[in-house]
Amino acid sequence: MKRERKSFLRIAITVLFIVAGFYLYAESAESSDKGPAQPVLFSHKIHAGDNQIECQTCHSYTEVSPHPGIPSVQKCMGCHAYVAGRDVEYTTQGGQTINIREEINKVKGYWQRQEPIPWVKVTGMYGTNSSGMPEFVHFNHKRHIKRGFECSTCHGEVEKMDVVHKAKDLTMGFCISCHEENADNEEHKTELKDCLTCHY
Amino acid sequence: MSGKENKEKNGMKRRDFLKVLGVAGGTAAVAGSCSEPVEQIIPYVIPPENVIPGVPKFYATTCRECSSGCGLVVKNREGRAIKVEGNPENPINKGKTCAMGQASLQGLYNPDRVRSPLRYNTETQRLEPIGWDRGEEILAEKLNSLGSGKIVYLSNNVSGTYSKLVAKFLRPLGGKHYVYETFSHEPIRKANSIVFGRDEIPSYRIDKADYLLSFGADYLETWLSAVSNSIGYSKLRDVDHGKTGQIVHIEPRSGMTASNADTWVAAKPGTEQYIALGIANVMISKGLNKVAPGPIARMVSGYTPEKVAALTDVSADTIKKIARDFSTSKSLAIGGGAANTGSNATETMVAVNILNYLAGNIGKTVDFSDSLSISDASSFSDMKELVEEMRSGKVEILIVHNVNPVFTLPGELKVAEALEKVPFVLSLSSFLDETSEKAHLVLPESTSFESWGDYSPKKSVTGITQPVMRPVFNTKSAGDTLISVSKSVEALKNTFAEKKYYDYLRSAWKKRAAVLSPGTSFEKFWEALLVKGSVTTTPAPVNVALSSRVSSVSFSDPQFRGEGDFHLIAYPSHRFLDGRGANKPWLQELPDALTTSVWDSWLEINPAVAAKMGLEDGSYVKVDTPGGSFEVQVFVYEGIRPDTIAIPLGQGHTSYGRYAKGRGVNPFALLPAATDALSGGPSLLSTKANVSSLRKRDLLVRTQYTKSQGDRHVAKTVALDQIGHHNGAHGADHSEHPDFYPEKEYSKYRWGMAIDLNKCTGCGACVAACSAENNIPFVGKKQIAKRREMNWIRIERFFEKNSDGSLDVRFLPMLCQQCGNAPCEPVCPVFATYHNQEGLNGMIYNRCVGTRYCANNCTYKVRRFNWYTYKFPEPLNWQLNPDVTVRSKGVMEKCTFCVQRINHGKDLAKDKGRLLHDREVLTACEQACPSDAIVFGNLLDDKSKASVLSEDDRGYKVLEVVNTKPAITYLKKVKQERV
Amino acid sequence: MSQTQQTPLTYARITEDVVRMVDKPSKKWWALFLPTVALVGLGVMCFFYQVAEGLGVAGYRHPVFWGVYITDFVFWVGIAHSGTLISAILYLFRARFRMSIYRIAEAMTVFAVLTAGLFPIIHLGRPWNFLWLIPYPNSRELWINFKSPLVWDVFAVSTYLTVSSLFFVIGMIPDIAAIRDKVKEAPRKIIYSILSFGWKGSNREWLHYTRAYLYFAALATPLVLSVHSVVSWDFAMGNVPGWHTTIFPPYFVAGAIFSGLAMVITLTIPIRKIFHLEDYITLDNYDGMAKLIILTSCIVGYAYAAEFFMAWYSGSPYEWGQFVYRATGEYALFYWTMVICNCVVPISLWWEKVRKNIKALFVISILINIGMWFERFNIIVISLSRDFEPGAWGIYKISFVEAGITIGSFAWFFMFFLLFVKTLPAVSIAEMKEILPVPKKGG
Amino acid sequence: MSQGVVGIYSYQDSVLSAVEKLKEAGYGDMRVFSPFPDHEIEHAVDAPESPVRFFTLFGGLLGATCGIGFTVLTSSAWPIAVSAKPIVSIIPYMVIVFELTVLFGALSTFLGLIINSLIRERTPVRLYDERFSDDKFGVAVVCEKEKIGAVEAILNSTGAEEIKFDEA
Repeated sequence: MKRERKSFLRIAITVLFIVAGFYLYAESAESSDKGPAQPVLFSHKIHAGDNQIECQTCHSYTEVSPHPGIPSVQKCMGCHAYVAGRDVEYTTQGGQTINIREEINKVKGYWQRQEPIPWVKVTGMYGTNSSGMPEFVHFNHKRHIKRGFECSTCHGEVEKMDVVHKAKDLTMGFCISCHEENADNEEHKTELKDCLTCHY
Repeated sequence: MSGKENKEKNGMKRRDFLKVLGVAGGTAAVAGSCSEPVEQIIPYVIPPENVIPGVPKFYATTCRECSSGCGLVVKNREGRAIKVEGNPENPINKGKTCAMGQASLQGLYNPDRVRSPLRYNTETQRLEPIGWDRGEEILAEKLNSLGSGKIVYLSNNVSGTYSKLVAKFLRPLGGKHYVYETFSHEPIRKANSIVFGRDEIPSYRIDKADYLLSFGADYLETWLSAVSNSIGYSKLRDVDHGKTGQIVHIEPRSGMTASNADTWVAAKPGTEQYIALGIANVMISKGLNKVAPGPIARMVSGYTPEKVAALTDVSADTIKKIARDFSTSKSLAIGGGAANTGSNATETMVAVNILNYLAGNIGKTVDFSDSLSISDASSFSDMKELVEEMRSGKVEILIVHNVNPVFTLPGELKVAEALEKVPFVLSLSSFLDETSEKAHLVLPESTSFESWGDYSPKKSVTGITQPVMRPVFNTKSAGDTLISVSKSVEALKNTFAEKKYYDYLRSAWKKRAAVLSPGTSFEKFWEALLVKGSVTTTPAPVNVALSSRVSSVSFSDPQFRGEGDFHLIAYPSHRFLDGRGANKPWLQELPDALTTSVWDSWLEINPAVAAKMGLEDGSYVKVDTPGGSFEVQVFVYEGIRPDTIAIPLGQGHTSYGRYAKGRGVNPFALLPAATDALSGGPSLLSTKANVSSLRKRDLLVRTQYTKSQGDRHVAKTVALDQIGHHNGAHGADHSEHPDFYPEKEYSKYRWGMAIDLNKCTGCGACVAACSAENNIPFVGKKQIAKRREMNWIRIERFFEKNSDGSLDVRFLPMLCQQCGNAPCEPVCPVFATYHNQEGLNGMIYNRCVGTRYCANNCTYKVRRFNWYTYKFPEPLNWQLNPDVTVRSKGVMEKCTFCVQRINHGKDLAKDKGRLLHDREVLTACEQACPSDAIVFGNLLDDKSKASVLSEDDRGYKVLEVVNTKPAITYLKKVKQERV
Repeated sequence: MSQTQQTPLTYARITEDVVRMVDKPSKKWWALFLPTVALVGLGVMCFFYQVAEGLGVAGYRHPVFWGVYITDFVFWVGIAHSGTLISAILYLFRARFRMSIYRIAEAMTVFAVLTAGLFPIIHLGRPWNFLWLIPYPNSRELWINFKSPLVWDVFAVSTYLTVSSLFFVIGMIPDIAAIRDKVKEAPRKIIYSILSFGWKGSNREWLHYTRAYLYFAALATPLVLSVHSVVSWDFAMGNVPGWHTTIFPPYFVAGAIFSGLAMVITLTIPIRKIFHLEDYITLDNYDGMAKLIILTSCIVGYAYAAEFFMAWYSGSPYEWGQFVYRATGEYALFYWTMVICNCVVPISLWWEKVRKNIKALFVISILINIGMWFERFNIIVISLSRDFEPGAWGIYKISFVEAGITIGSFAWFFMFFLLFVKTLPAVSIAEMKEILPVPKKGG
Repeated sequence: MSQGVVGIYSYQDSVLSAVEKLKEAGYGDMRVFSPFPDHEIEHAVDAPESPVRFFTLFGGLLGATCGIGFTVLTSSAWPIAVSAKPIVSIIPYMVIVFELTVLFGALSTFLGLIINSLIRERTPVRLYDERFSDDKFGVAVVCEKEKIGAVEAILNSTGAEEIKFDEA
């Protein structure tokens, strides 16, 4: 009997460690800039939060297209031809320190070279650090915006993020629960939960 | 390769191509349903005007795959052309396209296109890439140092502004422009000139006829404009109050066109003229003629039906019956096709003209006021002369542009040898075909999808071609090349004021605009032109009278070379035409209408002969002709006379890219340079051949091995006088099936389809359109030999027997029936296929685990399985539709009535706060179908076209006995009293 | 017990004989085992090749979407059935001839189900997603389709595997205890101690044991009938002509028992010889099995005839066309192989001489196995090759990958079997003792 | 203080007479070891009916309930129509119900066996003899120390070949 207890204890401790490890790992991700590193440290907090720029100013196709649109370099330069940025250090939530003017200069560099900025995709299904929506899912931004959903419903409070990360778990369960909650009636629910709505 | 390297490589590749396009944004779907995710999003540097990622743009342009000049609308997503559709505004094709038109994007994105200028390196004996500047410099040098020899510009039918540019370019150089179309229908022109004094090809208005008598003209395949003919055919096939048009086809072989006729009359090869004369004889002797015969009476007097019967193997009664029907209805006689290219082809056409004349069809169904531009093409004998000149060294510079004479001119002319005698050959073609391969310099032209231009297929219509995307490769439009080179050529220095062909085109149109719409500004006119894609004018009516020259014609027997037992017919393919389509995998994989063969050539042979020689489908034979011999597999076919064998043209390329090269045989190579005596047209039916068995057999790769449907009654027919009579077989179709479960109810939509078998011609445009719309992979011959073709819609073809024992060919497009009681659905363990609230049988690729039970249980066998992850070689993958998932291995797929189009349509309708209207969403197959056989719509809406047709008396469901309750209603093919 | 051998069977000899069987493996055993493992390796390689390339490397083609793998699946499930028949159904009927062979039959059941269970996964287009067939809670609340016969299959086969494994394990507990008490070396003793669950053979233990065994047999009997019924519904629930018939469940169950009995004979004959078990597995045992084979062969033969008759009598051109095609079409050779092996060959068993001739039985049993494999192949492949839609008819050809995996599956089965005879009591010690006359001092 | 004693026998009829005599002497709580299940011993000992059957019954009923609940609830959770069949189709679900009945029934029978005969039924280790699984029978009695002699006498009188004691 004694031996059995001992082994139980061992197993329990091991399990505890594994769980704790996962927890700590998740925690550590929480406290830093957990989004992927971008070629330019574009702070949504400064733009959308501090300066109160509407999302659709830059992501301008949300109401007309399934795709929201990523602003062109030209669009960046539309402002930054005039806004040079302060030559100050800025510390992000995750503790990265950058010089605002230097970051803006990077954008200018792309403009001068007439190169697109290779942004890294944030909003994906699998984890925070990679990949877009799998291509077998067809999400229509227009329909959701026209129905009156806030961007933050799916993207979280981007205006509070220096480095954007995936705030909501954009898995099918997330989509479906929202579709269920927002159905007008049973018939509508059937339509909203129809597989062919998104998968084709 | 490590994962990281791989990622970077993909990232770079992607970026590069986006730079080429100058666009980005949005997520373009190239990846498989479970392949590695896309890592980066690349925004525009400067966003192009009016382009919204995710929202398609449509550009009107003109199809240049053949000389018909159909109007197109090209769908563009994020800067890439992804789908071609007919332009409903265009009077020629009225929104329809053929399979070749649908596949034209695979020309644009063909991986074997010439990617940059090439120059022949004498040391390495290869064509090697050079820059544009250097290429144009070389050409200018050559033009500057032009000696006493000729300069010849050899192109396909380039009517419109470009032909004027070529003329202007050549005039100071003393050059000559040859317009070479493999099938330029010289006999028709010549006969018109003889009979009516008009050296042109009129518009034949099948749509206005209700009795069509075709002497070998494969009007549904390649004859003149197949799409516009099919539209007319569809009209003729309308069943209205128990009446419908009738078609009689006279040809030794029952091709796709003949197979769609009500009666196929198998005349002795080359004797069609006698039948026409016999008919004329009956008309005159019975007083059935509507116009005074004049000298014709004497010409035809000797051709009594009895005498004709002896000459042609066609009974006198048949001739009499045709004569009576022909003269008592709105009729039209046409002639042409491969079978009518014998030594007496023009005589046959004269006889056909006589028929039209006697029946009073001139000005009604034969419209000379609106003649076709192909009338301007050089004749075959001109080409023969040109080849002789080349051989004798008289041609110093030859510019080849989008023609492939080495492949398409008869082997006897030995064009390749003649070409070697030309000191400098320039090719402006986009592909290294058999001719361009021999060029000294290749300055690749951008395809019609990438460049400006216009094209006038007939007098009344001029279509505009506009670039629908940036050039895929480092190519330039031929007009730009010529103008740019002219600047550095002494003789041409001041020929062109413009810098670009675009400017030249606009200035040409400025003049036209002033005539066409005098009131409006040019910019407005131009904008409207680009939106509409074409301008249409009403041609002035012309008076056509019988020419006195008609009596000079004497009718002769056809001449054949060689001593063989069989007449050899080499006929143009409805998929490749003269071979230009052979480099497009969609067309290679599109089953031939009759044999369902793919990726290969075959020889059609009569069953009686085959039995005697011990041949079966797939047996190898050696065909000996005076021009040489070839080995080919046999297709045993009842629709060909025992004294005739037939082989399709278009295969047998020795270059022209990976998809064309080394497949089948090229009959052109064996043909003699024989001509039709009067017109100088090429003679494709001029050889006799011997066939000997090679005593080996292999699978002739096809998509359907069953010839008859046996007792299955899949493709049904109904006698014309039985329509509406609910007795007999028809009544049984509507018997009630007791159901275990209650009927399913729908609230907004129940998507359904009606397919009129009386209109379906089996052309396969729907198949190609479906491939283009739904990212359907091509799998190659090896896989198809294992029956692994992926097409979601297939044309089933059954050879049945009429009551009199004659051949009855039936076509039936088979696609997912979206059954109300689908057998596939309940057997899926994971709900990957299910029934949605709009009546669609959904197929969710990402949920599929691949048990394949659904496919087993599918009564119609329309499900396709991804046995492998099929590849689309770069840049063919640029064509992929981002709205449709690209499937990867292990996943079932099938037609869902283009659900992406339905969803897109509903999305737009929702913006307006309403439901979809009828005809707002068209499926890809329906959109393409040139004969309007397919109609899609909401069955809950009583007034929708699909609903109305589904309730038609001819309607039935395929294999109704299984009680699957399909959403597709087929309309029985109408059987008429046969001749 | 008519058998006469040098020493008559005693309790001690039974224990001794069985313990000897689980002794150190001989060279002969290794000579059999190693090639078996190599063939399993071949099958595994074929499978991974198929996963990497796609199912195209198998012989599947439109319209035959099921082929050799499903044939193998049904074949192995069928093989499994006679094990349960012998251990459970014949137990309920108190048939004495089952005693000596039931352990082997049961082991065969477990290993055959284990083999069969692999095939649906091998056959999947995306085998890495096979767990989607299992209902597990997920955030989408998307479950599986309980209307699908394939889901029934998942439940039936996994239940069958569980129940037959438990049955197998329970049956062995007293015997393993006996081995435990005989072996001396430490590692084996420990392993057998664990496997014997501390069995001591007290009257209470025996009481619970016999009851539990009885209930197990009572549960396993309908289960075994249901499993092959469910397997047959994989086809009968489809609408394919040649599949869609009500005769399938009894037909399949009879066929399964038929093939399973043949497999038991095939397996026991060499074991009997190698381990000198002539005193245990007697000719009377074979006689009993052979009689059962005659019965099931008749049922199977009747089913073949009934199918044909119904196809003709129904007047359905699809059904009739299918059966005419089976007998005369491209696959006629397979069809007639099946008829000869399953209906004609077993006729010889009507003679007792044949029933008690070991060599003849061995050959006949192998022929029956071949015949039954082809029966499944014919039902699956020929039916699919020619169903309703004449435009889609096509012929299936087996590929080398499929052949490799099939061979691998046989090796896989035999590998387990070889391990079994070397490590576990292949003959039931307790039950053999049960049928000996009880030793009484009084005589 | 109690002690165990076991007599080892070769013959079943000796065992039976030992059992009878022990019962007469009031030592009803005995264990008889045998290498195989023997009906005569079972009858002689007069053991209570095995509770395993309740495990089987309970497991079966639980399985059936789970089967019905599982199929009905999951298909109602997201109603997906297949063919024209109703969302909850009882007939096909019966297959699942049946299979789960058997599965749960079998599992709980196994559990019943393990619990009853191998966990609840503990005999002192030393009273067991390895020969019991081979060819010997055993009659074991645990009683107060002072009564051991009487039991030993009965065992001896019925022909026990060997008698062992357990000190525990």
